[in-house]
Amino acid sequence: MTLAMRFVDEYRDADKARALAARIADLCEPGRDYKFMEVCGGHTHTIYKHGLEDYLPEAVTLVHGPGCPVCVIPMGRVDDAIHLAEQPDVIMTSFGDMMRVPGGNGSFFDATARGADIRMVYSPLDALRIARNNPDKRVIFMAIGFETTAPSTAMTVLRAQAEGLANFSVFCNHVTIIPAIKAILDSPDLRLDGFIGPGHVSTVIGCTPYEFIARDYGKPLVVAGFEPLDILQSVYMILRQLAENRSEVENQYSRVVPWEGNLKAIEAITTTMETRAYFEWRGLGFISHSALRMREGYAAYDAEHLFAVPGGRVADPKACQCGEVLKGVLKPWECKVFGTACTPETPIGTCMVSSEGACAAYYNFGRFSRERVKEATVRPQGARP
Amino acid sequence: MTLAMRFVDEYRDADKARALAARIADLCEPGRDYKFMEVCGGHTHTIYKHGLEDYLPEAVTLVHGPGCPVCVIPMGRVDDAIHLAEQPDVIMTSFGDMMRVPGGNGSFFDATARGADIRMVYSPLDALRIARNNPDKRVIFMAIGFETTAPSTAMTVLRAQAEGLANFSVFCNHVTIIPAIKAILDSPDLRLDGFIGPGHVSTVIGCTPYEFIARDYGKPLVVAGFEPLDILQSVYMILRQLAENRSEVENQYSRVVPWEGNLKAIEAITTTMETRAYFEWRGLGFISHSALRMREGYAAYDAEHLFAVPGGRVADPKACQCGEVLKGVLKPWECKVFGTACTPETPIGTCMVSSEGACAAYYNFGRFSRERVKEATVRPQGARP
Amino acid sequence: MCLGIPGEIVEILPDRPDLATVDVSGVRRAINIGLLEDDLEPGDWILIHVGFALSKIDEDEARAALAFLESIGEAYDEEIAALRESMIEAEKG
Amino acid sequence: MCLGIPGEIVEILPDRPDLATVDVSGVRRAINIGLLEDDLEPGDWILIHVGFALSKIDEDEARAALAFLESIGEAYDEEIAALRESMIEAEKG
Amino acid sequence: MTTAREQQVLDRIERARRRKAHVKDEHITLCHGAGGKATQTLIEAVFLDAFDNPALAPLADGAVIADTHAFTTDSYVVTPLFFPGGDIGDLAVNGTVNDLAMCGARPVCLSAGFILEEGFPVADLRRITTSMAAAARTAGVHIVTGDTKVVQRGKADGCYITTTGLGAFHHDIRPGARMARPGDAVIVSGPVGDHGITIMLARGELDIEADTVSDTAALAGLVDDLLTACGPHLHTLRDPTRGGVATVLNEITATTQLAAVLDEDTIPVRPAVRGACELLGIDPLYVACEGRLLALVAPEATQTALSTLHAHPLGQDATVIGHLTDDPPGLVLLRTTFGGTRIVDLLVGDPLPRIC
Amino acid sequence: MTTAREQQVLDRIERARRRKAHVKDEHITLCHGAGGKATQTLIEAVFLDAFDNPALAPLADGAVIADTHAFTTDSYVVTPLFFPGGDIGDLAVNGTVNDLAMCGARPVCLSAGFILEEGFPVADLRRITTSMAAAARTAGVHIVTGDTKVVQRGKADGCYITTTGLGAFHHDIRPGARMARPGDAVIVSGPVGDHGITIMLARGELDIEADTVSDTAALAGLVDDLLTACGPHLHTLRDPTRGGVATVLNEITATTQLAAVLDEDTIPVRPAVRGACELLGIDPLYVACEGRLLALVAPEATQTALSTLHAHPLGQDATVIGHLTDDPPGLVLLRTTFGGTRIVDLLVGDPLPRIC
Ligand code: SF4
Ligand code: SF4
Ligand SMILES: [Mg+2]
Ligand SMILES: [Mg+2]
Ligand SMILES: [Mg+2]
Ligand SMILES: [Mg+2]
Ligand SMILES: [Mg+2]
Ligand SMILES: [Mg+2]
Ligand SMILES: [Mg+2]
Ligand SMILES: [Mg+2]
Ligand SMILES: [Mg+2]
Ligand SMILES: [Mg+2]
Repeated sequence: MTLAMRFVDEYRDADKARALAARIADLCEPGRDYKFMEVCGGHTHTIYKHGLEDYLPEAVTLVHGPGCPVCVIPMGRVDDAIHLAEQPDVIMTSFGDMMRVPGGNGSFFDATARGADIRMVYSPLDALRIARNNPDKRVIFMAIGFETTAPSTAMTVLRAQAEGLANFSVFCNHVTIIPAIKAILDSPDLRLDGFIGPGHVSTVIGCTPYEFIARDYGKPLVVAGFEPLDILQSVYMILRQLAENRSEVENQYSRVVPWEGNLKAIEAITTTMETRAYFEWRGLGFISHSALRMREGYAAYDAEHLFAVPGGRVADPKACQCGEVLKGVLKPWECKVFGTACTPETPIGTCMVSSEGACAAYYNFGRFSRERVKEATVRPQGARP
Repeated sequence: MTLAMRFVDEYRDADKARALAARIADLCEPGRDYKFMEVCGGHTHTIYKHGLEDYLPEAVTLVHGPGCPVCVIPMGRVDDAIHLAEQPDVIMTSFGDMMRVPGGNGSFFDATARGADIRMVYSPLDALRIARNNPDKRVIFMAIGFETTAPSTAMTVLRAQAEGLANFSVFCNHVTIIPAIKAILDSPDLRLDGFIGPGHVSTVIGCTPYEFIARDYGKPLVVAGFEPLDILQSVYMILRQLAENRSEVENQYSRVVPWEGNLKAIEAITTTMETRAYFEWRGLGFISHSALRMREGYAAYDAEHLFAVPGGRVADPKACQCGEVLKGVLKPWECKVFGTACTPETPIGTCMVSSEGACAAYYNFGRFSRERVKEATVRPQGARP
Repeated sequence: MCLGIPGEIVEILPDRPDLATVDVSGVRRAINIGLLEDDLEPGDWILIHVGFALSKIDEDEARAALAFLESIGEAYDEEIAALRESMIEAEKG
Repeated sequence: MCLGIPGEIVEILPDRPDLATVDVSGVRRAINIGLLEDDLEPGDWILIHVGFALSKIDEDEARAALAFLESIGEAYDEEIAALRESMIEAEKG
Repeated sequence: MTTAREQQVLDRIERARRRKAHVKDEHITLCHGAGGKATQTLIEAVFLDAFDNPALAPLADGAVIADTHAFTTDSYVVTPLFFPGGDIGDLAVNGTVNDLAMCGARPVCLSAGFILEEGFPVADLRRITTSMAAAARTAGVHIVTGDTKVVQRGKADGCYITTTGLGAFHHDIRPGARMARPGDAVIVSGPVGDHGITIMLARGELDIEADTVSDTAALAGLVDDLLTACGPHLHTLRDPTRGGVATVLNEITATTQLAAVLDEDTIPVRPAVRGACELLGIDPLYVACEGRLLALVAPEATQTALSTLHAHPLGQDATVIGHLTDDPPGLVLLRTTFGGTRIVDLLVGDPLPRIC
Repeated sequence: MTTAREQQVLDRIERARRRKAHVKDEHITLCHGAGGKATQTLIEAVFLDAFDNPALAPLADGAVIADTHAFTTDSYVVTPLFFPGGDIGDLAVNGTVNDLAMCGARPVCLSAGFILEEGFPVADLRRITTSMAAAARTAGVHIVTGDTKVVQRGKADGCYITTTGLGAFHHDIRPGARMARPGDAVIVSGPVGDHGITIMLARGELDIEADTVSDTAALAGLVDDLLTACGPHLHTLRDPTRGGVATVLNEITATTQLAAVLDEDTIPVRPAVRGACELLGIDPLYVACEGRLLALVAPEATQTALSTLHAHPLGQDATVIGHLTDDPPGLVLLRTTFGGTRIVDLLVGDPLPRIC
């Protein structure tokens, strides 16, 4: 029944994990604490979903970084998207991830409850199909994501252009990872020993853009895959660099990530999009050159050009400490409202919404004392046949 | 609880009915049969609803005329109306009477089931309100009715004009009664002894237009009200004319019908509408000058001008004998499909749809052997407290 | 053809003299009275059809018609009485 | 960030060379392969993200990585064995 | 006046009416939900056909289970949700309590299934559940199980509720259409048509104002009193909801092949309801009640039934409106105030406001 | 690793979680119908609040009436109406039969309330009623009463069905969440998520093809066998419908304040269901089944339960997927295939296809 999924199940093997964990423990210098940031929310999700921390020695702490495209969308952009969705004859399309993200005026789900036509899509190409099938509607695709997702949006716009589809546009919220990492590295209150590099972003941008981290900041970075063994191996590789006093960019995920990235994907992005002067990141504030917008030549597909977008800034709720969590300064449970006022049901910050968000991951998968959980999962005698 | 309704309940008094019935019986010449046509479907409805025939001697037969505005609408016009209702952004409005009338392509109810937006209104002014409240929709009022109803449509159009409402129009199917009566009088297969004249049409046109009937055809006509005593009294008045060898137009309904009619109402009609060269009446075929259409000056409110109306003619089903029924040549039950293939649930002809239709009235109210009904309604001993 | 119902004018709307609130057995609706002469006042009865007043009900005529119907009833009663009398006389005779 | 799933190309659509039918554990979807070099063929594995193939999976690299993980396992086993041996020796000694 | 030829036609019609129901429509129309001929045809041709089983009682108020329990369900889709005299919540409780009562059963428990439209105000839902709870309390029954589904905006009309009731028999009497006998008095417990006219006016589309109020009420107590007072003389109970008194009596005469003869001038109708009916060309006999019952009672118990009803707040205006007789079979007849007679047939669909 | 400060936070969270549910939303959203946290909050804060009574069992499959009968209702609003392996009709019958079975009751009879959208094809209705009849026949139950309402076009999505079931107890055993004991084995009767994934794919919006088939089936026979074989060792039965295995287990642990510990690698998931879940970023533990049950069985009866299940066509793939323990109270824990552990919490709403 549970046939193995290739390139997936091989990397979920508990025996190999135990072996790696032993190596990791060996590599830890006694008395030294290690703090590694997994930049990518996908990694955060994997860590909690598979209970990866059970394999890490006390000395190693994983810090959750800003790499959740949903979590970093500022409330003002959510409000803008809802404003667009509420324009006459508009069908807003979006990934399922966005549906529950709260803006100042509720979430997409609240907007559909108020009457907006917002549809979930699996692919931006599905939004294109909706546009094709609804010629009397204006279909907007709420584009979110890092460099991983931007090429898909770009390809979709190019396809719309090729088809001459006039009722399709993109509300572009694509962000770029390097400026965010740089902002974190420059943040004074942070001490990190290394980075688990984002695997899927790297399929597009490759590994060279991270070199300044190793070179200028002296921090090892290992581009990692998304199965738990991938991450465990990356921790091992970082620790090894530290043990060997190296700081390099290494590629644990070479089965998927070519060192040079995907040139066609980068070309698709640069053809249709250009860097914004600055963009607000939730919790992190404005970061220069950290996001993409449609180029002027593609204004016909740019919802920000076609519609009047209010563009208001909504201050994060006072209680919200998402910024500290996204920078890895605070563990989620250290936020004052974590698990009480801020829960997945009533999220205050976006980190509590996306299943990649550090707070949601921590709340859903790790909310409980690790010791008691470990104790409980030891099988009682006679319970198994 | 059952407080009397003024001008209504006085005319439903059984004691007075018995007295009148005795008079009517007295007036019948032994051995002579009398056939009177109630022109108006409202009278047909009253006759069956109140069981009026129970008061008539065998010698007097009431024949149901063409005065049901719903019954005379040809199938092609129903199809046209549905076609209009199915145009983009159209809200069709109509009296409840029209909802079940079958065209060649089903009824309004079938059209709403297919997705058309058809709304029932009590007054054409309600259609105007719908237009006012839905500025992005095109609201069409399906105007049906004789001269009674035409002034309301006319006044509504004048009001739309005064308000500058650009999204309201009328699909005009108003018909006029005199040409229809004339067609019946000229029909060779018919022998009538007198007419019960349409009371409410006469509030508008007055009594003089009927004078040719008395003068040229030698038939008495009594304009009658709609309560059962009104009709019974009219029968009495006709019989009296016959007994006295008179043929005149008399007004039984003088409490409501002024001899000269309603000049303001006629003015409203003639301002906005003009006579059509001919119009098809269901069962009766084309009758010259028998219907109204919007004048050119009101083309902005004329759905036939604003939309492309197919205007196809749909032949009545072969089995349908509505024409004979409408002319009073056949009693409803004499139609071959009456009560078997043609029932209110599955009407073949329109006479089976409207509760004013002779067939529906006969089917709903009088489908059973009068003798057995009379017998049944005699109260058994002890059944009443 | 053309359902018409008598109703009593309750009020003529001050800002819309073509509209009157009309009462039918406790039920009220704004009825357009633009087709009638403008001598209407509360207490007048009108005939309502599809939201419009088509005529003002003539109470004298109504009274006269009812009087006729009464008279027929009386005539009938008299006849019945006469008939009974004649029968009694016949029995006697 | 960016859910990516490996899938196997089943067919490249003849009329749309930028589309391939891809199988993920018995589930099939048309995936846009326009971002990859056009040397793909059925049997190749790709990484899917939001309906697009982002990279072709390098089976040699995958094998190498697994070999490394195996080797760590073996090394571990050897160590354990060595540990046991040393303990036995210690007991002996 | 009935000629031989006319009689032939009448016979032919009766034969046609007795034929197996057959849905000719390809699509569901609003008529199929109105409780009249179209509904009955749909039920007979589709539901009866598929679900055929001995307990199935599609035209009765509920089914009798193992002679110990009654079981009934109704879905409530009323527009507007809130109206003078009630809301969809108490309607859904009272309606199902009443269907159990009409079987002669005392309600044991209710279930409530909610279908909510995305965007429905939580405050409205709270108002509805509060009034359901109050109605249940009044009727002495608990809502013991439920379900909530949410559908996308535009896939419902705010809130639909389906209540199902389980009742238990506390008397030996099983009132039902089949128990009706010639000579039975037809009693209605109060004025007819209040609910239907209130709803029609509350929609606001007709722009008609009246102080009508829905009669929604739970009749369980009233029925208990009747059962105790009349015993086996109480033959049949029905609540004249969708389709009104006319429809319910037609169902009874169709089942029993008896005739019902009504006296128009005894049928209680409130003046405002009558006024609205005259204005709209609607016959109050077809207008729904939600807190009235029709009782068919043996002649010898008519007085007992009436005085029992009159002693209860919900039956103060109870009246005998007619009686049953054995011929003509299957018909409902009306002796009009005017002194004439006519047939009161099933309507095809809802009574519609008409101009002619 | 759990510092004192962390423990304080955990305690604070647990206190917050135990607070009375409070609906903060002003409007119903789709989340309120998904069976997860939002649904439970709505039920607790609105329905429980209003309908409070001893028999009310909003989170169980049905209510127990007078210790002799079980009573349950569900509304079915599935889109599409027809899907591989079934349609709304057999779903509505099986779902309610299963809820009775989960109470340990044998179905006595069902009611069915239909809400039809104007324009709905009569042929589709016929297809649905035919499959309801077939499902009822298979489950050995009759549909004894029903109701049909028609709403305007655009006020429903073709056809909604509410079924209510009455069941009777034929054993002394009343399985329920409260009977669960530490040490109980958690058994699932077959692969999970087939129905939910089939429906998601059948909507066509995701453009994903797979040979998945809904598992809709009536479990009454299977449960009868289990009751007979295990007797009082059979502690709890639940059908993991809306919200899947994770939701049902969370409901049980919330009620019992026990912990459930699952072994990820023992949870049966068909390859195609798993493939779709990986592609869409959905956890199969939250995906609905419509023909599976979860049984909590005393350790000494685990083998009996398994062999009984394996002997029945609907239980051939039954597996032990975990066990109950008494600490940490109220949680569902998962030992992952990878060898780690995590909490399996309630979702707020439906699992949504995600990209990150
Ligand atoms: S608990 Fe909520 S507010 Fe605090 S950091 Fe996490 S998401 Fe932000
Ligand atoms: S029975 Fe039907 S077809 Fe025949 S005349 Fe009457 S309406 Fe027309
Ligand atoms: Mg009932
Ligand atoms: Mg019922
Ligand atoms: Mg409503
Ligand atoms: Mg009912
Ligand atoms: Mg449920
Ligand atoms: Mg269940
Ligand atoms: Mg249930
Ligand atoms: Mg559907
Ligand atoms: Mg259920
Ligand atoms: Mg019902």
